[in-house]
Amino acid sequence: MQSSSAGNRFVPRLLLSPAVATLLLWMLVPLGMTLYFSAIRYNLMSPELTGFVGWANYEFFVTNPAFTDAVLNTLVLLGSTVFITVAFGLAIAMLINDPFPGQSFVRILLISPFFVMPTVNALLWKHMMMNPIYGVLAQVWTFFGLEPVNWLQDLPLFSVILMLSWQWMPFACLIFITSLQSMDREQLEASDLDGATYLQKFRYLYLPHMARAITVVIMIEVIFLLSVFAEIFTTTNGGPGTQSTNLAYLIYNEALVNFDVGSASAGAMFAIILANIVAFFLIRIVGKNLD
Amino acid sequence: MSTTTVKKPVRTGKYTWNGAMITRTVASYGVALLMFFPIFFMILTSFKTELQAIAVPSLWIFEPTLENYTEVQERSDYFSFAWNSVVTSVGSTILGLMIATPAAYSMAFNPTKQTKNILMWMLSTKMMPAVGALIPIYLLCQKLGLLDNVFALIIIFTLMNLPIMVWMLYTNFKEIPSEILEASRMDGATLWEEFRYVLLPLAMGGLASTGLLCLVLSWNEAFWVLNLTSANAGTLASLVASYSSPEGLFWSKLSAVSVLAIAPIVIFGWFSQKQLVQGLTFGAVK
Amino acid sequence: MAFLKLQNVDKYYGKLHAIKGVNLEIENGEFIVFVGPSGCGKSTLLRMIAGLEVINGGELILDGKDITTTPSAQRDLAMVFQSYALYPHMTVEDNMSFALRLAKVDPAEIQEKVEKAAEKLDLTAYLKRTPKMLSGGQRQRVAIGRAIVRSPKVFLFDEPLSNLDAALRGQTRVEIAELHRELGATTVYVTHDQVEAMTLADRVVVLRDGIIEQVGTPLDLYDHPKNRFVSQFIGMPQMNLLPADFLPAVAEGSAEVGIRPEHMKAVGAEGAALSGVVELVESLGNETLIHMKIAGKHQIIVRQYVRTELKIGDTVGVEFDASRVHRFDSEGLAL
Amino acid sequence: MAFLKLQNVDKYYGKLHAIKGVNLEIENGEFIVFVGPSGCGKSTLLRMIAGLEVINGGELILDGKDITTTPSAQRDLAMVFQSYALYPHMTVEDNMSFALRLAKVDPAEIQEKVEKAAEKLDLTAYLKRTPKMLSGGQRQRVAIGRAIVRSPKVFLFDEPLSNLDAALRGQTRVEIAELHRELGATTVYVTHDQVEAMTLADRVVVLRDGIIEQVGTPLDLYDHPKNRFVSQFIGMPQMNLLPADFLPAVAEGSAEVGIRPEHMKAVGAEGAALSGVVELVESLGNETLIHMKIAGKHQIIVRQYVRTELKIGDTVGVEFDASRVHRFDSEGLAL
Amino acid sequence: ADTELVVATLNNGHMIEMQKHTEVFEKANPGITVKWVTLEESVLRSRVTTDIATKGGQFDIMTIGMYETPIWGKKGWLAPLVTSEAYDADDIFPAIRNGLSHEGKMYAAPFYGESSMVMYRKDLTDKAGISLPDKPTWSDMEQAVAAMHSPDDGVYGICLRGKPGWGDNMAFLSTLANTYGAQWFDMNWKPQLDSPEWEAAVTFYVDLMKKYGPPGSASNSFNEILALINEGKCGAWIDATIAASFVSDPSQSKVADKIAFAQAPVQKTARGANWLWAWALAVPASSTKVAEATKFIEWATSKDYIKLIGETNGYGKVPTGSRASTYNIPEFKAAASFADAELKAIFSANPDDSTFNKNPYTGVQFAAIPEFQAIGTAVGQQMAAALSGDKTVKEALAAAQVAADREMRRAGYY
Ligand SMILES: Nc1ncnc2c1ncn2[C@@H]1O[C@H](COP(=O)(O)OP(=O)(O)OP(=O)(O)O)[C@@H](O)[C@H]1O
Ligand SMILES: Nc1ncnc2c1ncn2[C@@H]1O[C@H](COP(=O)(O)OP(=O)(O)OP(=O)(O)O)[C@@H](O)[C@H]1O
Ligand SMILES: [Mg+2]
Ligand SMILES: [Mg+2]
Repeated sequence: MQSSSAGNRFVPRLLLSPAVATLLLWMLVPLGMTLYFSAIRYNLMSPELTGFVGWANYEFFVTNPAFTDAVLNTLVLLGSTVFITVAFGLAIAMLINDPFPGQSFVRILLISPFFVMPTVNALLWKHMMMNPIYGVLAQVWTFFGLEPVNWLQDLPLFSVILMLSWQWMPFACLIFITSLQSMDREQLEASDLDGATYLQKFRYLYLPHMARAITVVIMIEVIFLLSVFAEIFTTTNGGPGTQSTNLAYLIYNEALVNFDVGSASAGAMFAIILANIVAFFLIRIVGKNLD
Repeated sequence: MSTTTVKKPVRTGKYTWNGAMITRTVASYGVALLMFFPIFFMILTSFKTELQAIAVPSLWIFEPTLENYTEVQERSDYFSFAWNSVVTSVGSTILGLMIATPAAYSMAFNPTKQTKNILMWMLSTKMMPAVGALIPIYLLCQKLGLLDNVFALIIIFTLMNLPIMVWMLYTNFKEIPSEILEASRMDGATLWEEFRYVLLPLAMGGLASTGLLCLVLSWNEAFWVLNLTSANAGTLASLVASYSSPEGLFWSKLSAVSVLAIAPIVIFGWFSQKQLVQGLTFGAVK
Repeated sequence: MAFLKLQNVDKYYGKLHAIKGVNLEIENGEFIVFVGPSGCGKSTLLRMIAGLEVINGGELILDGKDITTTPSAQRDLAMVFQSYALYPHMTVEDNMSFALRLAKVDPAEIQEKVEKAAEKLDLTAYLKRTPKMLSGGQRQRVAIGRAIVRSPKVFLFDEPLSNLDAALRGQTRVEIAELHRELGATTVYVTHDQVEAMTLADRVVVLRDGIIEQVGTPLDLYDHPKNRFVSQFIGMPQMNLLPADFLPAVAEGSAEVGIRPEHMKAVGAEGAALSGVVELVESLGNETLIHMKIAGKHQIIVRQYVRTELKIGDTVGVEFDASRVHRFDSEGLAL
Repeated sequence: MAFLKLQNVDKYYGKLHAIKGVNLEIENGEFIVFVGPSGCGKSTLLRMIAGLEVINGGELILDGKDITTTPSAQRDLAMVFQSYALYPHMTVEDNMSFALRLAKVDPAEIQEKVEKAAEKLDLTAYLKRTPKMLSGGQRQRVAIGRAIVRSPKVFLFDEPLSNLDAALRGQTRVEIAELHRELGATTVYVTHDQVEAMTLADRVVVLRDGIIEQVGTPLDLYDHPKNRFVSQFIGMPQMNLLPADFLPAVAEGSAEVGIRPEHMKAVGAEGAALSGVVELVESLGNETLIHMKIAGKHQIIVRQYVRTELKIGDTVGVEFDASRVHRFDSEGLAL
Repeated sequence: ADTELVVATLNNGHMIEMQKHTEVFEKANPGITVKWVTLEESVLRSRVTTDIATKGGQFDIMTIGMYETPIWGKKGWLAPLVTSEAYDADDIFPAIRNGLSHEGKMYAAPFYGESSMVMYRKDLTDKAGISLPDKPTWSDMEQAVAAMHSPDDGVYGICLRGKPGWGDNMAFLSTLANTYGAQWFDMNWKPQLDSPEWEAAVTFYVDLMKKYGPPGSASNSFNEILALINEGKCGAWIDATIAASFVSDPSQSKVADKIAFAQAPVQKTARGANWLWAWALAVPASSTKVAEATKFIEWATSKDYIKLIGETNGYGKVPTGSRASTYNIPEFKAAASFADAELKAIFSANPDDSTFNKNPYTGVQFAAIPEFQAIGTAVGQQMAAALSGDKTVKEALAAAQVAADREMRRAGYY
């Protein structure tokens, strides 16, 4: 039962206000400036050219041939990584849920990638794992008599997804393990008596039980993956072509390669819109699990 | 409050070994080693010479060399970067907890119709790509004289992590029966005393894991660090950047510096994983 | 003058009128028990007294002072919660002394008070433990101890025993009764347990839908329920109710008559005022409950203190003590 | 031959010998209740029957077949758990039909069975709800419904009512009794509630520390406890126990004598066999419990069905029915 | 108090050495301390550009290239470099010095310079019984490459840059296009990427790489290829002359003694066949420590510095390509087998006349206009797509043309 203490709502509001105020500032000030920049001509390399340009920056950003690809890639990246991490995270969490010797050691190994810096993650995979000649993966392929896969060139987006999944699956796993610990033993026993097989238990008991955990994972991953940048920047530079360019990278490209702040700001506005669309659907779909 | 159901004791005896158990154990180790392999390989590489590092097939047995580590230490002052990492991540964690805790308290124990919306709004502020806000923030920092300043990083990290922190704390607080807080009120506790003596100790697990997560995220933050710092405030993320892709062979040196950069937080993460698991329940993920 | 006085007290949850102008006067040292069906507002009323819920109308007067808007911390009341609400991170000792420490009472005095309370509650051996390491009954006693040490003006209890098992509940109930006798403190106690209400209360307050139905001593309510609702609520098994036409001899213009199970007797079927078919016989050792159906649809229970030979399906007669019959009009009011 | 037979059944948890060679024969259609103090092994025994715990020794025979190592799914038993263990995300209907669906029973048949069970349990209106939207009692009934639809050979219940409040508990208890009468299914039921054991059981099994202390009908145990332990365990309030020297007249070589509260009577202090001081009087309406202390240290309770005028502190005499006295030797065995 | 100079620089080997020798400078100039910010190229470029454009003032000395210097000098963002007599600025290669100047004023001093040339495995050509002329044509090149190509032995005929970026694949591709007679812009600043010359050049490049290149070329740039060649996996490589010092260093390279050098291949014209680049040190106009910063730059780009490195690390490791005098040092000549080839390459590059037809821009492998970064990057992406087979050459060039046209139009050139 929740209830307010005697008196008015002043104190709760007061307590809430620092967080709200700072976040509001954090959001509004850059947002305001971004909005402003998006309406003027502003290129760092040519600061002498100024002036209001209306929608020109937006038009320029959207007509960029890479734009559609970037939006699509952003969503594909998001969707696949979330799917992979959740699916494998679930499988692994189920696998190591029951006690066995060295369980906590296994858990330590499993979660380690989560603590690795994204840049290091990207460098590690690019140079030591995915390089088609020296990379460990290439050697494994060769060992099995296969033609080594040319990861970053032939499967750029997938490679990035792989790296991100490697990084985020431990997180998903961690949450799922936690969730599994609270699985009601009596429910499982009841299903034993009801004659459920392992798969049926997974389908009818574990999965619904973990709905909330899955929601949490999806929520957090979406927040981070929507603006993935370091991994792409470090490995594929968005290429080849625009195959692995996402919105964040495209904006980066405008802002820090082309130094076109106006168009980058317009891009940022699109990113915000996209984020809000995703957030809207996310809350629709998974929000009810978050009560 | 429902009655607390008494947990059955878990089976304590030895493991019962049968086919399924063996398969499960072997599979678990297999998956874990696979996941850990890249890190292991990187550590291995950091003890190779540059030429050994690019050998095909990869060398597994070799005479380890420390030259990469000495080179790193010689070339850059690891400890000053590490110190900045510690200061910024710890600083932002503490500051973040200080702001997020009252907010989460207010939302958890005095919910209004807007609470969920505010929460979602907070989370949505995190979805905008940081690059989009770089130039504005850069200009702001410049105007305020906060370029290359650890305080700027602390503030930015704090704001960056605040939504997640509020959310995690909120869900953790919701787990605390409001009766306990009411009891303290009946005992004559002021708001501060209620906070200090009852809520905080009770929420320790949640606070710890929230703090931990925030620490990890801040430690690994690279974008703002690279763009807002130069000579004085750089963290380990910028140290790594100074070793990536120079002209010439650099794999083993990069490995060494990467190992150095992630070691503190990974080891810290290992030690605190229990805490993290306990607190990450996000309002009892159950 | 009354020690604790509720005057026309109102409570709204949004549109829901949870407490509807309640008036109640409680004397100093009295033990008052609130009973009523789930959701009738017992807890709400108690929490309003405690200051945990805002009072939307009316006044609350304690010891001559209007405390309607005083924050709970300053009301000088102590409350024992259903969930105990112990501070899980503090030892028993710290739990009990918390309020005193906040009030900056002299440590020596705190020590003394806690020790005395612990002794009284048989908790001395557990002072250094945290609640996690205690059994349900012990936790319960700590919660009471926490209330006692403060010597508050009024003790408030919200279903304090409902999380204990039957045996422990009986035992703790006796302890509470003793404690109240010893301390003589004014107490308001919420329960939905019959036995607790009957054995602990000086006066019982029966609530329904945010309204007081009847206030009186336990036996008063048992013997003279003001209406059908109270008659059904007090007494276990419930008072048997039959339409007046089954018992024209005693009905006297009522719509329904009520007779408690122990005032009925199963006899031979012939010549009895009522007869029915045995549906279930429950032998509890000391007493036997015979469930039967009258005229195929009215369920009644006869309680007797001797064993019976009756079997399910037997047809039996029922006799009753005419002086113990309750009569209700068509509105349910006792005549 | 017995329907369900436990032969020398053993259970170890690591070093702990939780069930120590239990032998028990249960007839088809019988209602067996396990009682005993907490931790005595009631649940363990039940779970061994259910196949949820490995049996470490002895045999378990159901309907002539050795099922000692059969997996639970194939034992054809149904169990109702203390926590109900309903599947929280399935509707009532889905909960009840889950086992049948897994067994690939024809949907029409499932439909029919579920509807029948729901009707019997008064759940028809709630079939589409999830457990979260039900009250405790309704959930309880769903748990029972889930067991019924499978028409298993044996029903197992582990403290199925302990999460309900008193009134609901009484009501559900009666429902279970009726259900058993209707279905006639063999039932094993664990509880630590006196009343449930007394009213539901055909035979009660009293366990202590993994050993069966006594098996018998409820009244058998009430009237003829085999030892001190059983005498204290059955009956509420407990049987009064006094050292033999207080009552030399009836002691007859025993070490202790026991008399149930209702077999004692409070009388004038003079000339009575025993006398004591009243410590507490509890008036429950139909009965009155007089707590008194004999010789300043032995607590006894007298139960009477008339009101009393006695006050705390009064000195009273106690009379008792000599034919109802239980005698125990120094080992605690009944003489 | 001490004057603190913050130097933003690259993490390349020569700069690391400079960083290691900071103490020498500090000792010689009491009262000045030097702090380093070392970054990889792309990060460095965005950092210094943001800083200088917003007048952030975080750096006193920046490491920039021949692309930025004239542009920034023109905008007045850089302090003109006024050097002392002893510094001997005239010793600097004129082409490089011009590239680092605007309207005659020098804005940055070259730390080291480079051009491009061919490095190839002499042992393999010998084995195949062919020899590569000192100034080969692309046809000669293809022939040699085909002869060396032997993937079963782990040797790929040729390794060339493929990783997108104006400083990565486009640096090489521009030179290739130049000798095929192509150019970035016509005299009206119209991008020329849809010209047949570009198509011919890129088609040749893609075919060559498909036939004789290693897998993963689309993500290879200098470093990746260096690793390949040092492992003996490439027959030939055309890249910066600076690479010569790496591939011929036995501590890094397995094939150090098997490498030979040749001038960058030519086709239709010799103009712009090899590029010209220098990493240079400059002082932002906003710096308050111009005098001290200049002192440092003088030290770091001086003859003495080269001597210092030569004496401490060996003459094989001195920064090259900036001063003519370096190539007169006998120790250097002895230590650097590539010295002659490098010198020749640098001398043959002329940023002001780099294409077959006339063009309006300065730069061999780039056009020194602010818009070029964006264009180069976008085009580079398309070229990578063509290389990876994701697009045909025609499609890629068409897309590149569109991208370039967009930028030029936006910038108001027409
Ligand atoms: N915080 C709240 N917000 C809205 N309605 C509430 C709140 N607390 C209680 N109510 C409603 O007020 C009414 C009285 O609730 P209260 O908890 O006082 O009942 P109760 O008599 O204590 O019941 P129980 O015996 O189940 O504890 C109920 O209808 C309940 O739903
Ligand atoms: N999984 C287990 N591992 C180890 N010991 C156990 C386990 N389950 C039960 N025990 C022990 O076995 C004994 C019997 O336990 P059991 O649960 O059967 O008692 P019970 O009679 O059901 O008690 P309660 O009335 O409290 O439910 C206890 O001492 C208990 O601690
Ligand atoms: Mg209540
Ligand atoms: Mg049990």
